[in-house]
Amino acid sequence: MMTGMTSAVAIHDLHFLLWLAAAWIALGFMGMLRPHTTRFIAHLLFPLGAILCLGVALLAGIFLATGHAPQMVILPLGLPNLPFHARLDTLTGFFLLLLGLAGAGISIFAAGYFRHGQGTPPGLLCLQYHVFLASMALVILADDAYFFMVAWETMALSSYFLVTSQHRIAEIRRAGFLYLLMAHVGALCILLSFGVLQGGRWQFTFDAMRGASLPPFWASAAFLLALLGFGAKAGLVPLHVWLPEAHPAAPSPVSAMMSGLMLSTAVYGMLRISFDLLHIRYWWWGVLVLGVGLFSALFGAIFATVQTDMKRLLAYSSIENIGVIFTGIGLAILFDASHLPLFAALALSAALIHSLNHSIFKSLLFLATGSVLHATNQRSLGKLGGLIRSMPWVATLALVGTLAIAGLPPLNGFVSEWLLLQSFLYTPQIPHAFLNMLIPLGAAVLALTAALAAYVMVKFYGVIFLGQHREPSLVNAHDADWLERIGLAWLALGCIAIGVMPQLALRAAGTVTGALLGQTVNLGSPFWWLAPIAPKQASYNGLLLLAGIVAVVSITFVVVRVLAHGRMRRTVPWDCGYPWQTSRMQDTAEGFGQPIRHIFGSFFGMERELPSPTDVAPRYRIHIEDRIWGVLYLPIARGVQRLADWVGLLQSGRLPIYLLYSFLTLIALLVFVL
Amino acid sequence: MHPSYMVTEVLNLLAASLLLISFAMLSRRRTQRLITLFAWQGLVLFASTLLVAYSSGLRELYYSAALTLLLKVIALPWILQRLIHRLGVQWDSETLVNIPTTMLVGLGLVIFAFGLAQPISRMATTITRNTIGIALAVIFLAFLMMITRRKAVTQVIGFLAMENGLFFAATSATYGMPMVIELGIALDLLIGFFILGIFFFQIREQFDSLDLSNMEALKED
Amino acid sequence: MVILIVLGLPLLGALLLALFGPHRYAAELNIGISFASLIAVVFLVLRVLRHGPMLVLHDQFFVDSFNVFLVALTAFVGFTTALFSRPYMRIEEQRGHLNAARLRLYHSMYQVFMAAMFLALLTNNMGLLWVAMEAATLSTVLLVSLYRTRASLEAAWKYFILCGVGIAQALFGTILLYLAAEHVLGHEGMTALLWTHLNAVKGQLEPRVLGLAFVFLLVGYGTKVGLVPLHNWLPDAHAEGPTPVSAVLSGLLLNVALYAVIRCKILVEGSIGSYLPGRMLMGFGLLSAVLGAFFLWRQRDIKRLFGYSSIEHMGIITFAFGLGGPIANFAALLHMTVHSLTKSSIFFTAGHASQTADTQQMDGIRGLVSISPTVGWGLMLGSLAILGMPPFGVFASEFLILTTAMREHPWTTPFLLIALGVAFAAIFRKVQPMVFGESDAPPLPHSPALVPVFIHLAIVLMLGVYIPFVLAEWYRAAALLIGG
Amino acid sequence: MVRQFGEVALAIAIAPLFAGWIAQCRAWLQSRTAPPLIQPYRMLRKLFNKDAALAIDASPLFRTTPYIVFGTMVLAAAIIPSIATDLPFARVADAIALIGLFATARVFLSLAAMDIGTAFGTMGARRDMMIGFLAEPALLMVLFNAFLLSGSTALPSVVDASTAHPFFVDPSLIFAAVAFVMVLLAENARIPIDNPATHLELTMIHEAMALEYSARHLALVEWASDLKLFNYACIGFALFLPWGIATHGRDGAPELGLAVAALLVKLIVAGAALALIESLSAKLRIFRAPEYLAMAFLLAVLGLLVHLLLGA
Repeated sequence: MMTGMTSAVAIHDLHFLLWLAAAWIALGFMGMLRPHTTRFIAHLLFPLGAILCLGVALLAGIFLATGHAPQMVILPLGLPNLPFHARLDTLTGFFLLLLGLAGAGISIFAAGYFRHGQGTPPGLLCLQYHVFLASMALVILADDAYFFMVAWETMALSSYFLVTSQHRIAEIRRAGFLYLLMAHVGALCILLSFGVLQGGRWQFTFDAMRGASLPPFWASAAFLLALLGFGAKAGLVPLHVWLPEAHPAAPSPVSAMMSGLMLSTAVYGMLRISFDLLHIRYWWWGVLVLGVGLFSALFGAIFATVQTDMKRLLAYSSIENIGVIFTGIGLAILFDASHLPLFAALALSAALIHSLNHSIFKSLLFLATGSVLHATNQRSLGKLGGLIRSMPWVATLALVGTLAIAGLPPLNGFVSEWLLLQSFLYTPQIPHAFLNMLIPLGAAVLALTAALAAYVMVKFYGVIFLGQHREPSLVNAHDADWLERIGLAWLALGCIAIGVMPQLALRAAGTVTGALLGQTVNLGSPFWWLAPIAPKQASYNGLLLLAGIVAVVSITFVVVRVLAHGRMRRTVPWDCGYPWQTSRMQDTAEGFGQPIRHIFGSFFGMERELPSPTDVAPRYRIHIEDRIWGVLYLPIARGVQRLADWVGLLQSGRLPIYLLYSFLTLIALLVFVL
Repeated sequence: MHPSYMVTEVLNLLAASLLLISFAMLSRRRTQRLITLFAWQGLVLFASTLLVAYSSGLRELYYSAALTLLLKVIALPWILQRLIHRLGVQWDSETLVNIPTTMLVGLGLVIFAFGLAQPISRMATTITRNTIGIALAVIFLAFLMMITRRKAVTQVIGFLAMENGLFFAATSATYGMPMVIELGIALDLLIGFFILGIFFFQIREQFDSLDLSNMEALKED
Repeated sequence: MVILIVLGLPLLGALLLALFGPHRYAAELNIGISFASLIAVVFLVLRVLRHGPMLVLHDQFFVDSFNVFLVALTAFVGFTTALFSRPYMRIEEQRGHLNAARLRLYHSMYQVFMAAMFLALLTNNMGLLWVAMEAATLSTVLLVSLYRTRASLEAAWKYFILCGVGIAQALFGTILLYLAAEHVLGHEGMTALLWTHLNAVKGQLEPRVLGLAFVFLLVGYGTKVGLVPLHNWLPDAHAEGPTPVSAVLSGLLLNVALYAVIRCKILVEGSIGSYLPGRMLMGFGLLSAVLGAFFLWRQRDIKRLFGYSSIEHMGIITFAFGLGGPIANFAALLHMTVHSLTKSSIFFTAGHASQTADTQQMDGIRGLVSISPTVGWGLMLGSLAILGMPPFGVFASEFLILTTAMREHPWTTPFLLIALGVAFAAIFRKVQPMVFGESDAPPLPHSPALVPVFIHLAIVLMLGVYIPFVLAEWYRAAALLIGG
Repeated sequence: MVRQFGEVALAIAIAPLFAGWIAQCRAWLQSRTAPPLIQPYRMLRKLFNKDAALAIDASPLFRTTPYIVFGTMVLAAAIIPSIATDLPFARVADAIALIGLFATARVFLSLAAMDIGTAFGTMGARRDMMIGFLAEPALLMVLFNAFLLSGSTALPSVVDASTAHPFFVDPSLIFAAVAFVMVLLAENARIPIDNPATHLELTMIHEAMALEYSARHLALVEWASDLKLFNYACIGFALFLPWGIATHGRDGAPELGLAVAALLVKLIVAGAALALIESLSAKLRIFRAPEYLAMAFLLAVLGLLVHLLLGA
């Protein structure tokens, strides 16, 4: 009876979710009805889209909270022998929740943002935007390879058009090209991975793949192909090169969606294949993913510190966070392969919660940069500064995101990193002589990354919002409008909520780990406490921590006011008594990155131009570039070029030669059949 | 049966001469000569077809023989003559890649062709079983000729020679294709030839020469 | 009867157009005739739907699940191309690239070509098939050389010689086939070349001979399919002919040539009962796909670019047929359909694009969306579709082909991967700057007829997410017929 | 609860004293006349009475930061089991979360330092952040070590575990302890990384950040840094010298008294030791800091490996 109820409800969940996705697409086409009337689109369609996001989040949340029994639907679409299958299980639910929560904020913000539409007409933008949303939802809901691939590539395509919405700028076109190329090659890898997974039984539904048990070689092949494909989408080093180009190029809400949501669909795909579709996991997969993840994390963090464009900085920080997530996945695979399900569940929960967090705070920060961009038309950190005074709303809300992404308690970023470090603590129990000594160092790398992230964020926030205006024009920068504020506030609220009530996120993740690994961590007993293994081992309580800080701070304030006084006068800054304070004397973005360049110099391909002491007009220029280009991509490009030149020789333009070709072909074939 | 034996002998003789003519064409430099040789080839083809028709008593084959006579012995050579006079290229000769090697290659091709023809002639019921190999050889040699030529006209002659080989194969190996097909083929051939004729003039007015070495602009540079 | 109408209409049209060629409404007449034959074909298809496959006129003509949809496709693309060519040729005439006489030649030859296509598809007689292919060659040669420029003449000449020689090989192959056939079917009448009869007795045909025959047929018709290394005529012909001709070359002629090859494959494979023909097709297909992709990399001329892309796709289709089996064949048939639709629509947009910029050099074409958005988006979407981007139908077939290859011959997948990847990079890096960015070119004198483009793309899009039952059934039946 | 508040009060009270004691020892070692022990208190009182001078365009962030920093430090003091392990608040954050808490304080202070937009403020901020991200891995390795010994990162459990069998010293702990001391020096702006007494512009780190603060704000910042030092010391005690801390169950009034006494003794010894180290070593150039902290990290890892080899 009860189960019947829940399953019935859940079936409706899935139907509703599909309808919501369809509704998004419908909204998009409504945008095409009046493609140039901004108010109609901005004040009607986008808010509606946001409401749909909330609906998705709500349904997913209900599903996770109540019935966990997976539900399936077969759509009347697709190939004749392979109709579209859709499925709603806990993994799906979790990522839909993520999609809905972050998407709502972004859509509301976008409603405020796209009013100033340039480049692509807003109607078209609206279409692409909502198709993008819908395709992401469908990627997560898809339950057969074909449907998945269609949704996956539609996602890439729509986002590509969004990225190039300002196609008159050459760099943006270049970025878009690189992005779509990488996306397509990655997609082909995923396709081949599915081709392996169906194990020669010509069944492309995920159910059939779950059933198939592949020989080790093919299982590994499938896994590696999937890692390539999803890694390219997620931006794992060395497949990351498109990311810092494409994310900044897009309009800010789109950057937010790409960084916050699209990357997590890659995480979803990785989890789906490696934990659900593959029947077995080998320990070296875990080591591989772990290594790649850690390297990406460190790489992203280090490169983020030296960026001078605020959106590029955030893009590199996305690489870092993705690295952290994949580190968690790697650990989970490793633990699972060495039959330590509890710790696997811990690591997996960490990865899941971190992707949830990342989707929230990264969207928040990208949106904030969007507001800054509108207010100032500046993306370069060297021309910003002191905006906390002219745009207090954005500054305050961005501060929350900054602290969260810097992994500071009591906000959400800290929770996932804490969980991940906790799971690292148990690596010595892995029964491999070298691994259990090497992997703890991974924890150190992770800590280094986290601290670097804090460094990056201090730079980000400090250079944009604090200090003096670096340009006189910044004085009349206006604050974000109310729609944008709502979006930002929603996401900031998310950061705080997950930070102080992490056990809720842990419960959501628990349903996933329960389904994938048959094991959940200790979901908070006592309820308000986060004690994944046991309270005795390690515990954390964000709520009490926040309460404590607030209490102590307010008490201190009161005491100070009572015992001492609140007298205060405004003066010029002291700064060791230097008389002339100009805004150019404060640290620039380059300057702030200088210690990192000094310490990790070997990472960068650096060219700089230092003023000599005798320069009358000294100027300092530095150009940082990614070594991977030179090492990996340029050789490939050159190779293709050379091959193309050789092939070109075939078309020599001389008829006798052509005749010779066909003659030789004829002879060769005749010999062949003889 | 004696007469059929006779016929076979004669037919083989004709086939051999066909092959000989092909070799001759391979080595000729002058367009003029080539046309004459082509006409001879047509004549031999006519003769053989007639012979096969006689021996097999199929009416269709008489038609196709007539067709051959009209088309390959009279019409085409004549038109070609007119053309090269009009174009004024009858005397121009071309430098081939040295003839001995071409000949050797041709020889190899002939052997190869015979080898290929073995299974076919083993199953062929007609009295003209062995000739298919020769037909194949003629085709190969014509192909080789086209490859070695640098002039539009000569290339076309090579093309026509190839058609001859095909015709010979059709008649000798299979007592000819069904009539409709034969007509269709002949028609295509004629039309195609006219088109080529038009092309010669257009090419010459565009490139003021029929030398193929001018027509190497379209390529991957 | 319907079949005769289908075959007769275009010939009649050719005659009419040849007579009243320079008439003002020649283009409209052309459209009308194409439309009429489309209607006729629709009736034909309806009959097949009602009564199933049919053999008529002493079995000389037949319609089965394999050629029915190709006929429909041919009629449809022929009609849309006629629609497109009206404004296009008008503009060409205004620009002085053509005069009235040439236009007459163009229109009548267009109809001749259509007739040849229909004949090649509908005939049951391998000999007539050959005749039709030759006729198609001749008519297209005239069409390619329409502009009478040096380049177009050179292209036409190469096309003529290469395909002529090729088709000669095919004839020899046909003769061998006949030889083997009459051995079994006897010589009386013309049954010995009827495909259905051959197919019935293919088990008894002498394998060695059929093996040889297949080689000649493959080289012959393969030349027209544009398989590397027999492809050299294709890019020149596509680039130098008028755009509608490029469209029908890529959209129809290649398909029909491949159709001929496959008909032969069915017989031969049935006779020698080995995978030899399949292996040959796979080899050619793979070679064409990979080399075609690399050819794409260095193109400057837009129509040449997409010509090479046709080579690549024909390679993929041939490879799929080579793989054999119901699914690969299904995929190949689907790919034939979507490729001809997409490619022709691309040529439509490319033609107008080069007219707007007044050059075929891609460096000269810029910012199409800012001049005429429809052309720009048409080109962009078309290219993305041809590059196998979902939800367009090309992806559906590539999905099936890749996964089948993964199962049957895993070693081939890296090559396919390289081919697709390189092709994507090569085409897209050229298309993007043409479509996006700024431009200061003036708009076209005649409003381009882009309805066809979007109809084609809409169909391709539909085939990506939903294949109508009837079509699926045809594909299935044809796939079984092809077997392998 | 009482125990909790008692401990916090004690920490707040004697943190400046500890700082003062170290200063005094240093003075003796450098044979200067030492300031009186209560000097820090005097300074705090004076600062609290002064009028705050605030830069013109200082944002609210700048003004709230001192309170937040002070608050986090007090909270940390409440969490660290300095005299007793059975504290209601101690479970709120384990050692890793403590590092996070310190990081929060650091980030806020750096942001505040950048708020005014002076040359020295930003310089100090970035240097402090640099020290921070170099120190954290080492510190984490130390905690990892402790975790391997006690199977927990919650300090109370660590203490309980290690006091269960008295006077037991794992060889790995020696490495860990050295590493910890090095980190402590770096984190609390002591020589050889920073000099708490300097105002020589180009060498200062912590002072540079506090440069724009005055009066009560400055007082809070200073007091917070004293608390930080005290907290680190207490973490050190909890990890390496847990003896005397009133453990779970055995924490009546006498044990607590004993614990306080033990704490004081430890502080005195530790202060003297720190002073000694500081006086013996010279201040490093800022870009030698990475090498120094890398050394600390190395030692911590060595401890880990030693444990994995010899231990469990």
